[in-house]
Amino acid sequence: MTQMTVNDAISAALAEEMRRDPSVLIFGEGVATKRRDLLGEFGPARVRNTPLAEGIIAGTATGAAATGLRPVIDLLFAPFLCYAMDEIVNSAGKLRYVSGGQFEFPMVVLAMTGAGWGVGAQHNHNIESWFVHSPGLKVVMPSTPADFKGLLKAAIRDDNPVLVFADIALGYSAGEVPEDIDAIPLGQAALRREGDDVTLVSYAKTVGTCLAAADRLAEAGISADVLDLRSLKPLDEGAILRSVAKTGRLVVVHEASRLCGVGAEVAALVAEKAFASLRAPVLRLTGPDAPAPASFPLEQAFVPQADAVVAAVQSLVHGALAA
Amino acid sequence: MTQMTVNDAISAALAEEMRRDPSVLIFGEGVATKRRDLLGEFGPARVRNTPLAEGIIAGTATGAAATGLRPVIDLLFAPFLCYAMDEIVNSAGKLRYVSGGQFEFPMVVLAMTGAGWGVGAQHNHNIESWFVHSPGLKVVMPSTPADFKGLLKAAIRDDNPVLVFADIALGYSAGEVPEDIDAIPLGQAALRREGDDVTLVSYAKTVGTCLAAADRLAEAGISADVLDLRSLKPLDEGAILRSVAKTGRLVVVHEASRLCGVGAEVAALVAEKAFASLRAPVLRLTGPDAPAPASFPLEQAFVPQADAVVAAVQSLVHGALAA
Amino acid sequence: MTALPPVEALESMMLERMMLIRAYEETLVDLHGRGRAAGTCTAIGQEASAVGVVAALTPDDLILTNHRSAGHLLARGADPGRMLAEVQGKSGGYCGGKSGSLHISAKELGVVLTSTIVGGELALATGVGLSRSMQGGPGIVVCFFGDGAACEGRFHESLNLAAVWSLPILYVCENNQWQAFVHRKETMTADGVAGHAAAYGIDSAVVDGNDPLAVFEAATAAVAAIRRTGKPFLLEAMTYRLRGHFEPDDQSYVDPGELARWRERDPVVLLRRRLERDGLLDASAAARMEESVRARMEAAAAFAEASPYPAPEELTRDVYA
Amino acid sequence: MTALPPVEALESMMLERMMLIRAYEETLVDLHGRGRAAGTCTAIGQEASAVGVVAALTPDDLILTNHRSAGHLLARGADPGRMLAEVQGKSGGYCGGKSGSLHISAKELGVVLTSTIVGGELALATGVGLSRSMQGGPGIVVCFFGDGAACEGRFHESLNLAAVWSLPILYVCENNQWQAFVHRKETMTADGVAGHAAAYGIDSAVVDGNDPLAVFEAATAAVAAIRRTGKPFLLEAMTYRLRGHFEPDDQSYVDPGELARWRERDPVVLLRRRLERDGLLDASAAARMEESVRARMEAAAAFAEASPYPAPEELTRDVYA
Ligand SMILES: Cc1ncc(C[n+]2csc(CCOP(=O)(O)OP(=O)(O)O)c2C)c(N)n1
Ligand SMILES: Cc1ncc(C[n+]2csc(CCOP(=O)(O)OP(=O)(O)O)c2C)c(N)n1
Ligand SMILES: [Mg+2]
Ligand SMILES: [Mg+2]
Repeated sequence: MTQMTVNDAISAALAEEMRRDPSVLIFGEGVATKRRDLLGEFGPARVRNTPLAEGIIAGTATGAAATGLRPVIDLLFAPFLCYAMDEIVNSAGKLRYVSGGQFEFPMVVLAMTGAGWGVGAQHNHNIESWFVHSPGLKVVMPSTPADFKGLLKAAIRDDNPVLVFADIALGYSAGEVPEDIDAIPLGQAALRREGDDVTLVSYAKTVGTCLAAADRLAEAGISADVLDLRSLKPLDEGAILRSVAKTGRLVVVHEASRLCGVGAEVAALVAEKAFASLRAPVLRLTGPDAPAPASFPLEQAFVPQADAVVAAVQSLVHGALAA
Repeated sequence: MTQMTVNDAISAALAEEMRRDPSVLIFGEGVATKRRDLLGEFGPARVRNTPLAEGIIAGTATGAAATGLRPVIDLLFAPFLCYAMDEIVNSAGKLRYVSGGQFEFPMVVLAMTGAGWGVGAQHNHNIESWFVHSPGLKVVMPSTPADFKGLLKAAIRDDNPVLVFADIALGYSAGEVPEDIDAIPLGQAALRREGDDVTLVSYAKTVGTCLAAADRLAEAGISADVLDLRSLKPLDEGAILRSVAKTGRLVVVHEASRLCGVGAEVAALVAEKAFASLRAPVLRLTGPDAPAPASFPLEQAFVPQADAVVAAVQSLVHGALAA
Repeated sequence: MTALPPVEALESMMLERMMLIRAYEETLVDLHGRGRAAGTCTAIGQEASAVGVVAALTPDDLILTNHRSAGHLLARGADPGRMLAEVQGKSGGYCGGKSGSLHISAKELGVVLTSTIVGGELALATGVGLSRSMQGGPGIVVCFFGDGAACEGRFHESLNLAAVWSLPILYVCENNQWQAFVHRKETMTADGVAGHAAAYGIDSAVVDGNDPLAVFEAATAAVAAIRRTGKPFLLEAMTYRLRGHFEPDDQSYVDPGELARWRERDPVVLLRRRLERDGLLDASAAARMEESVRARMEAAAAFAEASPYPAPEELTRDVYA
Repeated sequence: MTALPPVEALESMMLERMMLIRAYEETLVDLHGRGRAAGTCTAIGQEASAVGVVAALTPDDLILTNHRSAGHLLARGADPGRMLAEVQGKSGGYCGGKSGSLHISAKELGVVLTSTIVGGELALATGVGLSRSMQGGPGIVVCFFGDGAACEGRFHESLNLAAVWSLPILYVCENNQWQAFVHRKETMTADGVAGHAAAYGIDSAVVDGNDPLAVFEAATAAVAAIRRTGKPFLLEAMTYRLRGHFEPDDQSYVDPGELARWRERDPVVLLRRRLERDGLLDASAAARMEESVRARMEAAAAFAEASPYPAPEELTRDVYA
């Protein structure tokens, strides 16, 4: 075990995969400037700065992926993906199918998002559900350094386009990473804590919120399963359904806005496939239907807090909402 | 009452609103070529062809909306919005909030989508849920000529950016339109048929599918509420909840893919706010998690069919899924 | 014809290819008219630029094309039967019927990653060029696009990256004067797009796109330069779309005078007339050529017609690797 | 100073504005260093281009800016207190604290629709230009952007539309040689972006961006041309970003020789030195100027510090009209 930040885990995964496979390369605005270590080890052909143009960065990755390379691109902040939607959604996501399976698109798109830096709505927008909704893509949004390392490795080895979103607030958070951690298969949720009374489903920074809430709930005699989705597409439906079958109660927590978010998908899944187990309404605690404000106190208020999770669970177990 | 196609209803709404308000103008690739009548009546300053560049079309609309005009833009097919996401999402959707309310964005984005023309996945992709998920935008997707006319009029008068998606298959379908139809407020669902046993929620082309299914269910002694959402954002939560409170059963039907679609939102809403009324699992019948194929039989198979709706409802009422 | 000197042999071959493309697209128009094919874009009148450029390539080279791809595919040797089957959504098509007419790729021919998003191919071309340049080898990348696509910012992003990274890409703008329902005069202040190359340090040339030999020569020179320098090149072929944007189309918005002038310059007619006039092709050989092309098209249509629709399980196959 | 002839009065005024901008950004750096402000972009070294361009405008004109906006705002007369409050996320800021430093708009000053998406302002500018041109009136639109923004396709889409529709837009590229962590040499083959204008039929000029008078004169001529013709113009100001991209930044990736050469050309120092040398500003007047600027900044910082954070209900206010 080593202590490592999320940022270091990402760097380590990149370096290891580039060592392992000479067809892996990385490019983006400032990638070669900021990743000096990779530039030093792998040279300027495989670690490249690009012009400031997300569309062509993503298009170049898509074209390269289909013809023998395994590009990783860093698009910096999630809202900048708005300039690369055609390349990601219409090309990387669809051209395998449209062509009748002639091409594969082994590529990874990295981007940051989430509250924490006060950078406002054009740098902080949790749009992961757009890509979950779109065919042909995979989406990963880990919460721990070990998962960042293992899931990024898997993403690089995957023959499909994978978006890896990094929550800004987690970048400098540290955690244990096994020395020899290998790729963690995409599509497996991690049960972070076990309990019987309620299932808390989350991903990225709000996993920590759920764990904090679970601590406090435990004091009140309520035990919670805390499920970290890690991979949003493929979604580990089995893990969600197993947990709800056990607890009968579900609260989904994420920072992204509520409408048509991942929480909606999880709730709908459970309302269909675990209906008979449900003992209470399914609740979602999410960011509001608003752009992310820059102002620190508002930015914090945007993100669901442990208090609210505790209150929601208590309403389900004891309160007016109990079935 | 007049018989009118959806396409004619759209034209009529545009002409009437342009007559009503000199700040309304329309532009897009081929708009002035294809809308000769508008060009003739309102002249080349208000009816414009543009260069082939969706991003600048949407950006121009956004900038113009914030400074006194009320632009309508035609971006042709929904997947082309991938080139305009920054302008629609990051600018039109967010800059009112980001600026502390300094600007308004009275603009309308038109686009077609859906199965029917065999044009394949880069012309046919139902991405309405992306915009429902994004703050500051409104989304409309009508199913009848009268609604196209009334909702488009309301969209043009609205001081927020409104996306109006037209299902390709409905373009030439005709229906009654009251001569003096005025703007229909955004955010109100229409109950197309009343029943007690199940609620069918849908929008756009699959409303017809639900009505056909309801006919057949009636023969089997099952009566269905068929709710046409019309406006996806704002969503008429009250109408959905009222219906489910009455029927206790919900099936949501749409052509868009399942994951994080509007059906997920409706299901999640009901699983939270109408849980106590629910007598059966909430089902979604949607397009698959795949790009839209061009091949006619596959394209048809992509879209939920009345058979499947009937079977789903029967499984809820009689079958293994009944609670 | 083996006795002919090389250029004439090439010209005959080009004529035959152009006739094949013409016949293919006329077949499509006919199938569409009879309700046997979905709406589709033809490039009637633009055959010379497709044939002239592709004749300058070797099998190592890769091609990216767009919604108006039939000429590029057939010039590269695609089977018209599999193309028609694709347009008709049949399982025997190059993409198993999933593409339909708008985004046909044929990897086996090196026609890769066709996108019907105008500008889409330009964003992918740099990636294909990057693969080519990193993997070594002689192949270059040819990216066909229209004058309309040059209005999309991606055109510029693509040229810029290709210049900065020195990617071996031949950009071929087929300037057919139209961008769907809009004349290029309404969308740009210049007559063409080649004028943008210099600011990127990219060499360019403008050529009569209705003269296949002129196109061939310009493309040959450009390809040689790219192979030598590894740098991109922009070739603009001035041509004209003789039918409407999409079948069915009435062309009511087209200036009849302009259309008539370009009809006079129909590249298939011009080349055939010249070869006959110069005694390089006698009337009976030309007639035989035409007949063989028609026969191929009939066989192609029969193949497509007989090809079954995809099996239902194809609906969700090949979404993921 | 009323006795001075016009140009010198203008130069003194410009010096004062440049000093104010410099002091503002130094205050920001200091606040950030003390944990009192979020990370932010400064434009230290670029004051002359902001001040020179804005001095050429009238109140009817509208300005679009980007993430590096302090110079443009202050040149236009923005209140540094409300700007600091905005950067600190306080309710007294121009956007009530919701923007933070990256997208400050001040409609009352005609600084509209600031986007921190690089290229974003270029796409909005055409719309503002369209309003201006349809509503008549004398106002034009100025769009400030960086050399990096010119790599985004939107730059070209914007120029093209402005040319085709004849929109009254002054495009001002502040070429500060850097695009965040990447030198423009790595992202473009030319030294600047003005070379792109000609292919759109747009007139352009390149000016020493560290000489406020030169910028002012070039901008004045450009604005006059736009008011006369209604057509767009591209002005490129060559300058340099003397600090890192974002606070905190160590500039370890910057070539020290290049940085040193540009430090020699610090526009505030150059102008002050020249005015003093030419006897147009005496040392004590300059010192008074500096002092008054410092005093304004102290008051501004105090205002911002005292401004409350937004009320909790602001979280969901102003999403919709
Ligand atoms: C991004 C995008 N916008 C619009 C369209 C619709 N469309 C298809 S072809 C076409 C015209 C393209 O013009 P050009 O690039 O000159 O190619 P041409 O069709 O003339 O060969 C348009 C507007 C599209 N497919 N993609
Ligand atoms: C679309 C987009 N991509 C990337 C960024 C991150 N970013 C912010 S400023 C900047 C550099 C911009 O360079 P330039 O346009 O030259 O302006 P400058 O910062 O030099 O004034 C980058 C890459 C962004 N804000 N938006
Ligand atoms: Mg064209
Ligand atoms: Mg710069």
